[in-house]
Amino acid sequence: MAVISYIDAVTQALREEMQRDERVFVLGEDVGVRGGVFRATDGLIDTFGPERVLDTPLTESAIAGVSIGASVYGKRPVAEMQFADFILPAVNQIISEAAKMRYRSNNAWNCPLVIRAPYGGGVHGALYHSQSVEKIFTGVPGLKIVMPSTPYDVKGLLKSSIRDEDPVLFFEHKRCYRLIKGEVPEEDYTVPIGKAEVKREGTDVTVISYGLTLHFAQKAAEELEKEGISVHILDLRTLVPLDKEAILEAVAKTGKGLIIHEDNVTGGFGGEISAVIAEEAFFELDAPVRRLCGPDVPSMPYSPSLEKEFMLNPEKVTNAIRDLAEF
Amino acid sequence: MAVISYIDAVTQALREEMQRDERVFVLGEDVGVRGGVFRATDGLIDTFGPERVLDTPLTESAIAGVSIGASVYGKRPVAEMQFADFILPAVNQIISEAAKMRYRSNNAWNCPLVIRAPYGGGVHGALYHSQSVEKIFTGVPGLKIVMPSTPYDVKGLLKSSIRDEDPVLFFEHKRCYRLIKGEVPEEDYTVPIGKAEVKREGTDVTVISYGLTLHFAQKAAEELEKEGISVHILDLRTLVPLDKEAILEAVAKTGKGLIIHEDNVTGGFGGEISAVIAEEAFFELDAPVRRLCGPDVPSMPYSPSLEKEFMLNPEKVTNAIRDLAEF
Amino acid sequence: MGNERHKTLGLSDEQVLDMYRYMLLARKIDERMWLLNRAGKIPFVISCQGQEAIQVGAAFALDREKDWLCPYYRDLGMVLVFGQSARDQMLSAFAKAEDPNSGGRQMPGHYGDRRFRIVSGSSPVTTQLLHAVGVALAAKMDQKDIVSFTSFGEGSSNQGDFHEGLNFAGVHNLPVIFMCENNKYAISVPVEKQLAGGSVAARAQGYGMPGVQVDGNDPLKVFEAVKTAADRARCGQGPTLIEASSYRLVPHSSDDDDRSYRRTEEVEEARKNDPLVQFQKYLQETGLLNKEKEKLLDQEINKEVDDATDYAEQAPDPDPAQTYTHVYAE
Amino acid sequence: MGNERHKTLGLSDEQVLDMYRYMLLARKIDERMWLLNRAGKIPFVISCQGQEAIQVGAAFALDREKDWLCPYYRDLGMVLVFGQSARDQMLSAFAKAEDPNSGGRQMPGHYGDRRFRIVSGSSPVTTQLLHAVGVALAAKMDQKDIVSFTSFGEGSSNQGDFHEGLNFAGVHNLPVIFMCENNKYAISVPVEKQLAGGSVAARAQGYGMPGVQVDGNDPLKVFEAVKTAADRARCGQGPTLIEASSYRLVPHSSDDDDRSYRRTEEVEEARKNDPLVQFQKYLQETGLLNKEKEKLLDQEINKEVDDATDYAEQAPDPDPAQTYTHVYAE
Ligand SMILES: Cc1ncc(C[n+]2csc(CCOP(=O)(O)OP(=O)(O)O)c2C)c(N)n1
Ligand SMILES: Cc1ncc(C[n+]2csc(CCOP(=O)(O)OP(=O)(O)O)c2C)c(N)n1
Ligand SMILES: [Mg+2]
Ligand SMILES: [Mg+2]
Repeated sequence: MAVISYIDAVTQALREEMQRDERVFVLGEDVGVRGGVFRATDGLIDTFGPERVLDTPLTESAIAGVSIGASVYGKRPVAEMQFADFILPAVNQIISEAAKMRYRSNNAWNCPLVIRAPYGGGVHGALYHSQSVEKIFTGVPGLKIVMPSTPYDVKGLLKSSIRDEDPVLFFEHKRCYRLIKGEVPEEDYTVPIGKAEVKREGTDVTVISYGLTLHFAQKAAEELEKEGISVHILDLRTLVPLDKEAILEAVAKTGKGLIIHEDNVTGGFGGEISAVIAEEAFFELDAPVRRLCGPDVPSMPYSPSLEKEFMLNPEKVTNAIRDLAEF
Repeated sequence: MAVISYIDAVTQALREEMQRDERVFVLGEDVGVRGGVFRATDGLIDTFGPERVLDTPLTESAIAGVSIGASVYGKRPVAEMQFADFILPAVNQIISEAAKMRYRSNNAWNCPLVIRAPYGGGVHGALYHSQSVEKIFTGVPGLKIVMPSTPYDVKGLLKSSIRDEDPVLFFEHKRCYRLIKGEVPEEDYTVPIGKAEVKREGTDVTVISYGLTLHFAQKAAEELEKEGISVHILDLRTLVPLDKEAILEAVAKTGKGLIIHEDNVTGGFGGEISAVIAEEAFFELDAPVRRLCGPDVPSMPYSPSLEKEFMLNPEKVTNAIRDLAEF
Repeated sequence: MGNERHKTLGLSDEQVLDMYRYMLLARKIDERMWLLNRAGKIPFVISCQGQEAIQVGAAFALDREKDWLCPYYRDLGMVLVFGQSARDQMLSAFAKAEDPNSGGRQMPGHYGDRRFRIVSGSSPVTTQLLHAVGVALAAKMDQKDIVSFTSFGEGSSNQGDFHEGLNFAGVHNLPVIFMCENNKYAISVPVEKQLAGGSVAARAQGYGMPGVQVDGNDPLKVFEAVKTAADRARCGQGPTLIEASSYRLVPHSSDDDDRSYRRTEEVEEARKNDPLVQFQKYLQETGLLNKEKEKLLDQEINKEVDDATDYAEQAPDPDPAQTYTHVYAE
Repeated sequence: MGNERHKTLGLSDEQVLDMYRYMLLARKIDERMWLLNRAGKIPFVISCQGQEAIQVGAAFALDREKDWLCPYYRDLGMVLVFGQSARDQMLSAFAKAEDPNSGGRQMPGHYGDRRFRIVSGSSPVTTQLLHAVGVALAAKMDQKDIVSFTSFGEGSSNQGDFHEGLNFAGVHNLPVIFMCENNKYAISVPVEKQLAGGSVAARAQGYGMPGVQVDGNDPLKVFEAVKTAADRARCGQGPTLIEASSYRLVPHSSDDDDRSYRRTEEVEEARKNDPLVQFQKYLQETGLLNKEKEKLLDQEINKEVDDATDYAEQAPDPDPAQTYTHVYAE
């Protein structure tokens, strides 16, 4: 198997799906000749032409709304929001329209579309190029929300998302783009939406995470193994629909749960996970479930000293796991 | 003390604050000659004129954005979103701008503004005139979120919100507008933002709620008292900043917590409350914390049979409390 | 009025009579809904009254076999022409399980019907413009000879989505028609407080497309404007913005009381231009309609509305279990 | 070029020399930032290069003691004229605690300075237009003689907030100036793929306000247009939309590589119209500038930029504890 980067997995998935199904097309700001500001759509316009690789005007509500129209017609649009932070002008189209189209039409119409967006910090992106925005959408029934952490999952889940009959928000951690590499099969494969994955078996503490922090947890687990602390790690991969079964099983393994995400703690999706555990695995718990998340401030500042303070890292994660193990 | 309705408390607070402070003005769709589609701004234009009671164009992003501009200048705008559902086109202005103005300017600028919006169902409002939208904002540091359930709190909290130095989202349950009446003092008073209130002392089950469902809980508690079940009720009143202390205290009273809100369960604010309890009051609990919420569907349908199925009511609440009491 | 005006437009006598019939049907369904509402039988009505000429004139100018609609909540006349029945409307008004728009999930006026390529609409205004642009983009990609048509109020034309939609359609030269039904009010806010510059059509220039102003009380003039726009769209000349002027003859909805913001005399004055009355006169003058025929038509439509009402009233409510279905593909 | 062009506009020799000085200062600060970026000392630059005439010309036409700015990320020239220093810019580029815009919280180019009534801006484009409208509304309420000025790119002019902002300002006849700095690209997307109709100024008509097109490479022409607009605003005649044409001489930002979407020859061609070069020529022709003076000015500004850089580089970083402050009033 070839070892490729997280962002190459995006590009490959797009290319292969466009080849497989001519209803698939991509649109967004600078996705054409520029190949995307992160180069996720690099080269697509050469193969598929400007009709299927559309440079749109700088208008996120239109990107979402036009995708909705094209998808009800029967196309399979894959829209790019240049940064997840800039999905906000499109919130009305996504929540009022895409999420409710099937329900409100009693199953007559649906929106098979994907919105991709790079999110997350640690790239000197400051307040508006660093945010995690999943919590704006995780409580909106009708949307699916996918947040992969490895190239394998990126490719397999992006393909599943494009083939899905409902709107999918596909969030890519931009710090992972070139940092994270991994093996990806040559042949066509998919990863099912809605299935978490155990990344590591352990007995002392269960970590539940997704995206960049999942990798911090893996590093921390290696470190802690030397100290004799055994960490069980679950990668959610999909936030909605949530794989509750996998969560409950993972927590039951150790009796201790630590939820980690980069998004700030209050009102973040960690609360939902914690609530599910508290409701359904209460008697399996040997300690209160904990959350390790970004701080409750509006977003990540630009100054390296402040950004570092905001961001999680393997060390902070190691400490939090050790702390819980010692409880 | 006079007994007034929930909506009259809104109108009184607006009128008195406009009288007290000439920087205060209201703006929104149909708030002028029409006095608001619910009549919350009834009569204000006669007293204060069209300069301080602005009928805006049908543009929510502008309503929010213009309020932000006026507030940084030094005014105290109170904007009305005609229905909470229609706040969505303004999400970018609220989250990217109002919430982050103080933080991003290192305290140089701030946005003392209030956005009022009627939310909630049970009024044959169908999908788009029934939603609870608090979860879109509860995870956004920089915003305060107030959701009162009684005329006394409406008036006192709306005054506090208008006098606050930061942006406040003030959500009014539209079913409460004429249904809920209560005593309100003649003289000026405020209710502090960020303080929950014990509405009823009890020993068997603690209910934590806000808005319309708080009243269902009170009804249920009366019912259950006859059965010998004693219910402790906490009205959150403010979701952000959250009165954690009051929550922990209330749960400790009974060892059993039931969180009730009309918004759908997954990703709703109940998850946050549950997580806080699970983290900080784990050893006080005699049973897993439970949530009784709207179902995970995109919104409330129009048909009475479906709306009824979606909505909570005193009976559903009674059953849920009884169930937990018997745990 | 020139006697042969409709013939010049290529419309047969039969067709204009049919147009009138649809306008009358829309009006009568609408009036019945108000009665049902006032009788406490249905919780909500939102009206087409005063805008039937726009809706029917436009729909006749489109191809009912292949064009797409993204209409708004007043477009009763339009969806009838495209194929929905009086019964469909009443099923929706009573929120019954059989309602083809939403199975009783949405308020009346929230059209959507896959049979007739009417894309499901919502309540937040102006979102449908972007859907129509998306449909047009997709049709253009497929090199299909399809026109995508969308309509909205003049208040809604101030929303950001209007701007983004027209600009997108202009840049990509898409086969879409934007029709503003300017009825002078957005609930209580009159056009002067709503719309800087006073003209929606004037905004077209800023998107490099024709902006056409048309008398929305005359279905033939609307037909002509939409036909021209549709022809342009079909031969690759891109989008058109049309503003049809009319007047909302009734309150905004059954929840509104319009006496708080407009004078009765103003409404009475506007009634003189009621598109139904005017078109009736035209048909009388051209000899296509007389008292006798009118009476028959009235009876026929009344019966249709009666039947629809009876049927819908007795139709079953959605099963409460339906609350949970169709969130995702099943 | 008429020798007395600036005098006709009421600008003294001193003032035009001052304008030139600000343009040069902006350019030199900007160039230095690129060097610092390429040397790995600062993570990000976004440039004013090619747009200095617009920014300085506009700022000179405003009242620096009372008018308000809601600028965008390229408006270095403008904020300098309004009072910010080279040191302020470098403190921001190095994200130091003393940065007056944000205490190191925001990227460079995100201006905001209470001392000079420069409202703090963000990254999502076009939001600041509505803030400027709000400032204008407030000023009008207070019957203050204040102009609210906002600027943005031509790509940003397609966002919904542009439409909502201009419409709101038009309806309420507010003292606000909307200045589009059309530099032909929105990152890689050229104006033809971005902007239906091709002209931002043409959109003004749709909001009932003047739309003015002006050569953005000539600070005097920009000055004149903004002065006229400001006079209109001050005497209650309402808003103006101005489109100043220019060209972005450098990549979109330090993260961009513009060779993927435009030819070097195109950029070279545009350099011939570099506003700095042109204005320099004007001042030489009018005898206000000669080699000697230029050299002195160059030296003076270089020193200013050197000092600013040194100061900022050595200034303290924000304390990590600052991460948690100023979320709410304390
Ligand atoms: C985004 C949004 N904001 C507010 C509303 C509430 N609302 C419903 S209709 C309406 C007025 C619409 O006016 P106009 O566009 O002129 O259409 P008309 O009803 O006059 O046909 C308003 C404010 C809404 N539906 N959507
Ligand atoms: C809402 C939003 N979407 C996307 C971006 C990313 N972005 C930053 S600048 C830019 C292009 C802006 O072009 P234009 O308005 O012409 O201004 P210019 O940079 O050319 O001066 C884009 C797409 C953003 N900042 N905000
Ligand atoms: Mg109208
Ligand atoms: Mg540009």
